[in-house]
Amino acid sequence: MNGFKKLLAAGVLLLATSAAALAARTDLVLGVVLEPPHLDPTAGAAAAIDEVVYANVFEGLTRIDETGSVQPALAESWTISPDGKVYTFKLHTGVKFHDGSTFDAEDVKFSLDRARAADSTNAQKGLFAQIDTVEAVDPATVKVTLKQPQGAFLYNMGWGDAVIVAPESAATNKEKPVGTGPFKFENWARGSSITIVKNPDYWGTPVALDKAEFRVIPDPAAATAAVLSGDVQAFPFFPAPEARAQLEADPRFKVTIGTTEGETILSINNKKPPFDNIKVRQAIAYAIDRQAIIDGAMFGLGTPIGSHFAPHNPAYIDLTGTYPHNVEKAKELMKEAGLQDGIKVTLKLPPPPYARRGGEIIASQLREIGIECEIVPVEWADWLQQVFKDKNFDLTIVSHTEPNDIDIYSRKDYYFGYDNPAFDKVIEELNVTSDEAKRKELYGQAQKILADDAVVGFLFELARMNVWDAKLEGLWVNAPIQANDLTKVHWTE
Amino acid sequence: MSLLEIESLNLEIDGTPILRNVELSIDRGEIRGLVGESGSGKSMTALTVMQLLPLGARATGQVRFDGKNLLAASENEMCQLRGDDIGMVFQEPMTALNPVKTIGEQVAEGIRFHTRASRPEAEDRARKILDRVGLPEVKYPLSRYPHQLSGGQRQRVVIAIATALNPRLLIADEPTTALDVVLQAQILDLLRDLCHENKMGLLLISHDLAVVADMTDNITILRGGQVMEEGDTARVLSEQTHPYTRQLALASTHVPARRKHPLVQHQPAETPLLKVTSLTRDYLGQRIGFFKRSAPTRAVNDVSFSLWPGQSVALVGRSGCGKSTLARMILALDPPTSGSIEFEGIEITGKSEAELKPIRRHMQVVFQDPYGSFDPRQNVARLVSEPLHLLQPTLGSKERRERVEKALNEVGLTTSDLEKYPHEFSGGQRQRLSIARALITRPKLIIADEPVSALDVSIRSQILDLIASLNARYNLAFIFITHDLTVARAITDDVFVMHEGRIVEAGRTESVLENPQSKPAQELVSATPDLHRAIARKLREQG
Amino acid sequence: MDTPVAPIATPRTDDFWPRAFANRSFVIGFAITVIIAFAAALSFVWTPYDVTHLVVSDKLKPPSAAHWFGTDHFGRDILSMIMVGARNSIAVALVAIGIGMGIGVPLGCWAAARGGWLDEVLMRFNDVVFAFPALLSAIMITAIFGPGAVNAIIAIGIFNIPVFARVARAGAIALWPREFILAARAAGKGRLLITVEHILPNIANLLLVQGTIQFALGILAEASLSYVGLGAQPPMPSWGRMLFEAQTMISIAPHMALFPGLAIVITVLGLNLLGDGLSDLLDPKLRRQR
Amino acid sequence: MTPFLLKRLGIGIVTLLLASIVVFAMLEVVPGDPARMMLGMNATEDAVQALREQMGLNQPLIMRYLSWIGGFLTGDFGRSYTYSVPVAQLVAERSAVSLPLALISLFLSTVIAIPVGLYAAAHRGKASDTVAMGASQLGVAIPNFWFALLLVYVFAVALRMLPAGGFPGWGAGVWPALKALILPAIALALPQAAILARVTRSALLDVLNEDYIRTARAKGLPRNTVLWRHALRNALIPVFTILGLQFSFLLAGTIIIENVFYLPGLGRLVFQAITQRDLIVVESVVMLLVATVIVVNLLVDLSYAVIDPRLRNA
Repeated sequence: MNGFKKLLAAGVLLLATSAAALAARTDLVLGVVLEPPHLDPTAGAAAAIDEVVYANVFEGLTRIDETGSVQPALAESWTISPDGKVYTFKLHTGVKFHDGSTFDAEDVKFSLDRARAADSTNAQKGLFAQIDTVEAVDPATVKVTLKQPQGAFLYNMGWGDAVIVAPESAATNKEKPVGTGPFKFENWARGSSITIVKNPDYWGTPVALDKAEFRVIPDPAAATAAVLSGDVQAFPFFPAPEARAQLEADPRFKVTIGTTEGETILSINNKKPPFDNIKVRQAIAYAIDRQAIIDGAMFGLGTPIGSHFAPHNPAYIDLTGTYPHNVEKAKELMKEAGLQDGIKVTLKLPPPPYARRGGEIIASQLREIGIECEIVPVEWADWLQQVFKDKNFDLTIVSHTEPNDIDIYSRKDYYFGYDNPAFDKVIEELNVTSDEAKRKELYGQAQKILADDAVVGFLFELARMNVWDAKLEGLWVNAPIQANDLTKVHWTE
Repeated sequence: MSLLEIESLNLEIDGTPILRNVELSIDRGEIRGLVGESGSGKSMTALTVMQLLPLGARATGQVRFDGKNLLAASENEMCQLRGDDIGMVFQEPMTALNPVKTIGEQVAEGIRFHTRASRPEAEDRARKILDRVGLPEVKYPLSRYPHQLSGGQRQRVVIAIATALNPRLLIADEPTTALDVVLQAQILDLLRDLCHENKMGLLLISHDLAVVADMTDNITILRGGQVMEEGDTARVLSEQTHPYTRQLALASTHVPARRKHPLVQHQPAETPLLKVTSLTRDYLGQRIGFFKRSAPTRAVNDVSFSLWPGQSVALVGRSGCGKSTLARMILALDPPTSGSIEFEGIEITGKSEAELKPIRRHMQVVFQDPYGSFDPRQNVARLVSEPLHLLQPTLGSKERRERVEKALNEVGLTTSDLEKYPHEFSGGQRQRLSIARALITRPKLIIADEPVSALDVSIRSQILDLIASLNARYNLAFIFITHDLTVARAITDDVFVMHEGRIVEAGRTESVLENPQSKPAQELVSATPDLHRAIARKLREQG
Repeated sequence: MDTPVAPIATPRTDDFWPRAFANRSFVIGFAITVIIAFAAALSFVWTPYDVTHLVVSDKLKPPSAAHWFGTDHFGRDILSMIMVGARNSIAVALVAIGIGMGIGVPLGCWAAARGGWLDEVLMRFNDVVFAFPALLSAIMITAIFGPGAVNAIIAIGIFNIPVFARVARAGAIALWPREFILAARAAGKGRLLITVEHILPNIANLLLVQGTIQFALGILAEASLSYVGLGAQPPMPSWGRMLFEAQTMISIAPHMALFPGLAIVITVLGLNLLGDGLSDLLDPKLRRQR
Repeated sequence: MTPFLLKRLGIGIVTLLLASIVVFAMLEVVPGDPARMMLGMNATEDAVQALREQMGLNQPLIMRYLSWIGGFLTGDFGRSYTYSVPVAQLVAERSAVSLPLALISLFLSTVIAIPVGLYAAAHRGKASDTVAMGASQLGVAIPNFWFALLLVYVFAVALRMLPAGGFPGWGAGVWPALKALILPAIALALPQAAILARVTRSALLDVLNEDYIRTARAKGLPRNTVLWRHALRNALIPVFTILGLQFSFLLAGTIIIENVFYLPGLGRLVFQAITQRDLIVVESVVMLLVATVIVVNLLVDLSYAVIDPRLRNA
């Protein structure tokens, strides 16, 4: 009897340990669409870099969390001078870089000075433009003095481009990133995958995963296959929305739809006739059927927008009704513009499906009001050169994925060719305003101006479809910033 | 019981009858000739015995070898017989050997298969048989590949393969047709000796009556798949009781009635029709290194001669002696390395095509192969009129047509043939077309490269008649390139014997052929088979 | 003397069609080719639905009486798209063959007629083009000039040039030593005239057979290029791009991948069979074996 | 070395040189600035110029060609613009996928095609020949990417027997790595095998019509012995020629197939590099592929000499 009990106990114990062994799954393969060109977030614009290293390998003074708000990171806390010009950061102590070197205020000074230097190749130099001086007061204190007060400064310091690097390893971060994060870079099989492993010496809360692999799968079909076959256990920003219904029906997977900062627009070259005529732009706005584009190109994923602003932002106002879908009205406007006989234009489309598929639908919609679009697919390199730099285009479709980037419409020489002093004034005012309510109002004004001017065709806010194993938790649903933060990811059971 | 007995053999291929009621028998040690013109079914008879007929063939009747009916034999049984008891030699030595295997392998292979001998044993036997057929190992090791041998040597290898296991029956299908007369004589001698040594039965298939007369004991004459006559060679050929036999024999020895061009002493001041002086042609040597070539081959070496209007000469020699190269140079199709060619006193070497035009109209060509001489896509009207391109001023379409019709009439064809295509004509008719084409510009000289060697004897005699009459009627000069002395004898006044690029002997045709002076000429003459001589010898031997 | 290998040299014969209809490959291949060509021709005047009109609400419908081959992700009728796509495939492949023949055949004939260093130089250029994996270079070409049907034609056409140059040269080289060419030369005809009068008609069969092969390859190449997004651009339907678009939807709308794929397979199969049949019919060497 | 091979070698070198000029010239006219590509939409003109200088893009054309080709010959392929690692390293990493893939599919297609071709030739006109050739006709007509898709959905998605794509790396073990290559190799090999089987069959049939086959049969050798011992070796020349030509198609095929299976091979590298304007990578990889084609064809020529004594040239 006794023996039996013992046996039973042993059995239970065995079950328990094996259950524990199951629960202890600590590896993850995560699909990403784009492979980063290198792994130094301070030396390249590619979102793919941040999607691997942000928060995982590199940390900044602050960080952006899933809700888009600013959280402390390497800076434990900070104080702001009353005039809003001097930020004093108190740093965590005992922090070590992955190569064993110690993190202190000198590293912060080095990183910020490097990023804003004249020969810097930091893609977001604008983030640091207001910094006047950086001073390492003591190893755990940094004082940053701004030229002018800047409402978004703490937010800016949370960007991937503002992460803190060590002088010893800064030059080699592209190939072998060395940061202070909870994961260490392990291996990069170029063209295939990047592997990071748990950093045992991490200063903060240790992560649950021992190993994570970012597998590069650019092809939507391959992505679907990889997820269905279980090769990849998580695919944030899944590139094949057409597979949504199928994946949702499968209990093995959890499908979530999150928001992004990607305003997808039909860019119009405002400088080029006949698009310098607001009537033509309005006609285009009336001709566009946003829902059909969202359904056809994105399989229903995405929120219609009426201006250049993310719907989940508190300052968002719904302007989709400014120019509702109305073909008759559009034709009338074309007639008023003297273009009743129709025009021929080019529509340059970069590679993502939202552009290529959306372009076909828009071309079909514009054809109805006499605008014949010649579709010209272009690679990103061509797009950057022809459209973005040389402004050699009529229409193009692109998603502007930087957060809070309505100010691009005030940039001189930006590729839209939009120039409206009234709008510029609003943005100028925004730049020096830190009062939230006032900011909100200004944002509203800016959105209205853009919508009324029909500067570009505002289509939809890119949605983010995430697919992951139903047993996986802790992944971001939304992407307030380009990142795959794995710090809270763990397997259940 | 005979070694091989064929009785009432009928053969159809895809429903077309090929052989009808063929009867034939061979005893041990007997040499039997199977004679016939092309399409008579000679080769198919041989392939029926070997059971190597093409797909779609159906044979009925009796083919008994050693009492065993081969038509009923299984493929396995046939494999046992082939190469062991029945050997076969084919016509084309250049293609009858596998190019990627050494001659030793190819000879030893059959030996190993049939005797289960070990490789060294088989090679030993192969060595012996190759030695026997005239390829001693010292000069021709077993490791030679076929491409390293000449045509005659290759035919010896084929014979070695066929006779390696001392078969009781050897079938030789036109074994010497592709070889020149000197080689022909050597190969025939070899076959005869092998038969005598081993008491082999030999079925010798040939279109050449003279060869058969010389070689065989008995003869079977085939025509259109049927046996015309059969019997003792000397008797059949001397008595010529069957009309077809007589027709064949007459055609084989036909000499056109023609007026001989008189032997005139020309004055040095007179201009010959064609004058060739010190003509030489080298071919580049093979590349043996990146920058090196082997020494050039001299195809034609310091050749000089003159030709007068109306004269008919033969250029004879063994294959590869340079006679065709010489002809091409005269026709300005190939540039000489040095020397000069004058046509009616005008130098033709180094002239452009435009400058050559007036000369070309007086100098035309007839080729050997009646199949290859015509563009298969052009009809008679177009292809016969092709040289009219040379005439200045160009003729109108009506005149052209008249000229074509006239030329056709001259060669014995009718104007109803104008719209036909070459494949609708027989070999002899095609050679007539070829001559019509050459005649159309009213040339003074025709160069004929083996004009009759691809034709059956009966057609050959007709073409020779035609040439002889043209020669006489238009005072046309002819240069015949041939290895066949009977052709030379029939229609030429003079003969040049070529050997290794040089003219080694020149003179009146009869005197050279009757009484050759140079060694090459003597070899040629003695190797040339002659029907009358062969029959006479046979009769003498039989008493 | 070695007899040179004779290229195809069949006389014109009246019995071509009777023989052709007894040739199984030819009959099937010919029928398929005619049907595809007819569908393409028909699409100019009539298709079941307008392929430029998107009806997003009708998207991804499986095959039905209204849409025999179903609809795609924009609600377009797939049968109509395949018909119009046939036009594109045929046009690209045909023009590419035209480029290949138009440049390759004269080059090959010239090389064969002149021989020597010219032959050597032309053949070396051929080698260079041959050494590039064709699709890779097509990708590079379209990367330079931008994707589109015209550039796809150029890219594919360039790779047809050496093919036809080789075929023409090989055929011509085998013909030049033939006696009827010698006879023409003895008749004072120049290289150009002989090439036009004798060589070209006699290699026409070879070129025809090669043409059908290249046609099939051209259709495959166009499909591959379109598949990687470098072929014909929307709104022009193309079989390869239809497959690319169908790729992600195979599990939800397999008909989208099935029909364009079958269209390619059947067309290429038809052309290959036609080529096989033609080479059987036109090659006297094969006929002799029968 | 025989004159034949010397000549082929010389031709190979000339071809390679011409090809290098073609590749370089072609890529020079590709639009798009690699520097801007690397820095993205919001980079300033200064940063782009700084990078152009760093990358040596501001040097004259001929200098860049010479330094490129010079480096190429000494094994220094330069540094990738996008990855900023030596191209040689990239090529080495990627070759570890592409090379086995090409070899496996070459092997697969050969072991499938030659027996099928032999069998069909030996059974000419019979039902089995018709079936084999019908299947091969179909195989030739199927686009490999479509075939690849069908394979993925059958074996990876429906049956879950094999991975849908991706490559775990040889570090993950030989079997997992091989497993990832099975479907791509089949997708590449089958259409190739179809062509090869047809060529094998028709080459054999051609050879079987030769006089020396009759000679061999007259020796008493059974049909099959003749097929193996006499016909096959002679038929290998056209078969090898096609194998050599196909190698180039195989390489082209890997570009597409590697994209379907997202294998990190040379094909995908070059495809990506073209879209990302990583010119130095494109140039080097294309040259390498061209060189491979030339070397393979040189090997084919060498094999001719082994097979055919007439080309050995005493």
